Amino acid sequence: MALDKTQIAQRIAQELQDGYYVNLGIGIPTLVANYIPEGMDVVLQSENGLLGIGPFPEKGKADADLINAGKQTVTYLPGSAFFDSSLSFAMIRGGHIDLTVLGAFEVTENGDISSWKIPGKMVKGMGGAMDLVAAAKNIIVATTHTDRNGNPKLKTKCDLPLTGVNCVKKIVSDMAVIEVTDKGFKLLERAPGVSVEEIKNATGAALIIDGEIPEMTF
Amino acid sequence: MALDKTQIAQRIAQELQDGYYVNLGIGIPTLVANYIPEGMDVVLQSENGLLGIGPFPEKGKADADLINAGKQTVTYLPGSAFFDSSLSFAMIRGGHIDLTVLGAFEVTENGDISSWKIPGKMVKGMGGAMDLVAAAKNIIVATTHTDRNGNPKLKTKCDLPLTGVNCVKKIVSDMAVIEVTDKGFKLLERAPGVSVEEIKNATGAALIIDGEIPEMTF
Amino acid sequence: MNKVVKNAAEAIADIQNGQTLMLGGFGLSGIPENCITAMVEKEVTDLTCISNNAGVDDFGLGLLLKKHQIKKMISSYVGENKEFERQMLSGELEVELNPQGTLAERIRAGGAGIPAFFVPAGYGTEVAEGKEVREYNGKPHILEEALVADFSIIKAWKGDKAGNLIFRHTANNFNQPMGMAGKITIAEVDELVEVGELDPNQIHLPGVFVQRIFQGVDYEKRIEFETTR
Amino acid sequence: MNKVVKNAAEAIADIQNGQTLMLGGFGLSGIPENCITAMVEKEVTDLTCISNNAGVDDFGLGLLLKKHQIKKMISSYVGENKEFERQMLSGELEVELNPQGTLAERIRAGGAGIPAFFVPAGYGTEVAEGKEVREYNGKPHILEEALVADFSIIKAWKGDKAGNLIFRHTANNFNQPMGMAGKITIAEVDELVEVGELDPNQIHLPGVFVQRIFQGVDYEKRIEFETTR
Repeated sequence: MALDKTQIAQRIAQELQDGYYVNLGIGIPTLVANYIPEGMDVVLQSENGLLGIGPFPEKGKADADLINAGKQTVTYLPGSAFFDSSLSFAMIRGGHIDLTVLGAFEVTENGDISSWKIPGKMVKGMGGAMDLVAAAKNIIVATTHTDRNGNPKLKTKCDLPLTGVNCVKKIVSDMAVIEVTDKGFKLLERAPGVSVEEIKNATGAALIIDGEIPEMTF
Repeated sequence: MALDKTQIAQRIAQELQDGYYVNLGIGIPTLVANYIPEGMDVVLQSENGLLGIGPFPEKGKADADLINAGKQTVTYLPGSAFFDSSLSFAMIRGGHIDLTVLGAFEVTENGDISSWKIPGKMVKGMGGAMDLVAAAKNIIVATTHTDRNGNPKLKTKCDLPLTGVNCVKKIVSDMAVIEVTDKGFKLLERAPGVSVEEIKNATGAALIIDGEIPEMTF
Repeated sequence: MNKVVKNAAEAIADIQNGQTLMLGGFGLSGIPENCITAMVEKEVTDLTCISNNAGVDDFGLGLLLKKHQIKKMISSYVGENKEFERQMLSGELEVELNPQGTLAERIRAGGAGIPAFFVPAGYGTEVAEGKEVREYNGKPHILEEALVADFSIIKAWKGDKAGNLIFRHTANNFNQPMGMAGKITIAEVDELVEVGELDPNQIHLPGVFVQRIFQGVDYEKRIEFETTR
Repeated sequence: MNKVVKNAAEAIADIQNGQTLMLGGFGLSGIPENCITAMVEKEVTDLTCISNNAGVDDFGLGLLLKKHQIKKMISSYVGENKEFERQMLSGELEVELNPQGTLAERIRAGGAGIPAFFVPAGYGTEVAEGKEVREYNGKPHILEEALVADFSIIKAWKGDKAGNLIFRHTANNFNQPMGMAGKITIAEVDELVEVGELDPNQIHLPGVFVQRIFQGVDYEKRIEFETTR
């Protein structure tokens, strides 16, 4: 059975390592914060100027001067630091962030990603996504395997305007964990109960399948 | 009679305006700080990271963490700010400093300046001088009119390696105040008792002399 | 050095139609509320506004948009404003979208006298169209140019009468770099203090960058998405 | 996140011969005294050192120069060191002199992922030789490239165990930008505190840039030119 959003987040949390500085995008990526393994030091960066995002505030304690990049009220933790937007992106562009997790409309087998614009329909802007994908050492996309109409989101070529090229390293979808290799998509893990055949059928590009593909564990 | 160093500094202080942010170089320029007119707000910048240089500390109160760009111990004033070297030169390069006063080996009639290197003899480095002359809105050179051997320091062309080109706006020497105009050196004022003829003879380029040249007043 | 003006109306009195403004803030956090209100009242128009976001329909820059005072926006994310979307799609409003980090750096560069610089962000996307590409460290980069403004209008937490500023939490965001990049920088602050009251080691933006300052009034500090545990 | 190492010897243990180091400080103010001493003891050699100055004959980087551990210096002003001058004139030491602001910006750019940028400083001088020139705003600018280092070795006032740093007075200088530009950044501090003791609004260099930190000992803090009233 395909994963739900929280399970996708849970699976991505397994990619975290002790000492990582991580930027989590809006949507599913934000949920990853809930599954940081106990005792593991992971610092969350918010590109509007905070290292060390804490949990959402208690009711009545929201502070208009303390928001995340999704404009939600947050808190900060001991050891946090605040800074301006230019230093924040110096951090990102300079490769000081270990991992970026973000959503996508489409991802290609060579690591291109489209995530910010649907011509004639959605014109919200790219925000920090282009900076993040161009510079983070490690980029994981959190997404459903197909769109609302059942069309593959993993493809040979993006149809929508690009956010970045040759940048996505891994995809964690509701159906599979897929690595983006020099030779294309490589299937690493299946969602529990989902077959390799089902994943193949839902993917719009070739899949490298090397031996037995294990089920994800949680 | 030619001015002494403190008189040169005193004359340059007349160029200050209320609200100016000023960078004073090492040597004579530093002395300008002693002649800021009473009641005039002038903030001194030190390119190693201080806005609002105060007087030298009292005996026994020198602080190794508080020096000026000449590496002398200083103090800071109410309203001062400390910052790092990259922000300091952002200030300078970005045109936020109103006036730079510095010394020179040579200045040319088109505003070129050499001040940092005597090949084979002195290799101290340019420090912040190239940044300052390339970016300050207004650059005044404080200098003796001739070198130790009596050779002119105001010339048609620098013989020594350049610090910057087309940048010096005014020269205050021990003999004269000279403006660098599109057409070359223009004599504005004479030191008390120094004749136009004496200034002409001590200058290695043509002088524009427009009417009666007044003596400096102090 | 006393840079204090009475209020927002005095601070913005000489802004002219057709000028370029930078306006600090991220979402509705750290926006110069007083100056925005004063500009609506002044009815200054044909503005080019550089601001990461465009406010919401009835707050922040949305107030200027509603009155058609903005000709062009340079932003990175404008998703929370329907009137903005309508004006953009109808062609009434010119919009230039920048990657957020590129926008922040173009602004800092404008203040720092760096006219152009290379960044990796946007390579291969429509942001790179018409821009010079050069490879560094084995990766293609695009050349981006600095931004400056006739007026930078920013919001700080504490400021002294010499213009030294301290920002609070994530309300800093674009305010600090924009403060460097205005020919005239106007700062409105929660708390205006005497010269000497701020610790010189804690100044985020030194006073040399700030030409006018005043203590703001009646801050609404609206929260866009109040999220609690 | 605990980045604490025991002392300078442990902090610099893996620096290899031939590597590139950035060393903070302006003159003798804010130099990483403990790490310099440890590098003299370790006898690591063939170093390329990026530092605004080169110390004096018997203190600061002068100690490494005396033992011929430095192959190349990238600096802006090296006037207070006779041994330096001797080695440079004799050709034993390679020296690249940069305008001070260009040096600071090249370092910040290295930390900020900006591989190259245009500046006005140095145009028309020997600094511009071989560099691309381009006109912006009616003034010629030259293209300068970023600097990075294998190790950045910096000195701060207070630091917490997560690597967040606060500098004191003019001892900040090059320490802050260099802290951004090291593949590994080592910070020695006057005072090491627990995580949570520093005000998050007052951090000059966030911990993400710092990999190792320790409380230094026996600071001499020598004054180069003690000047009093």
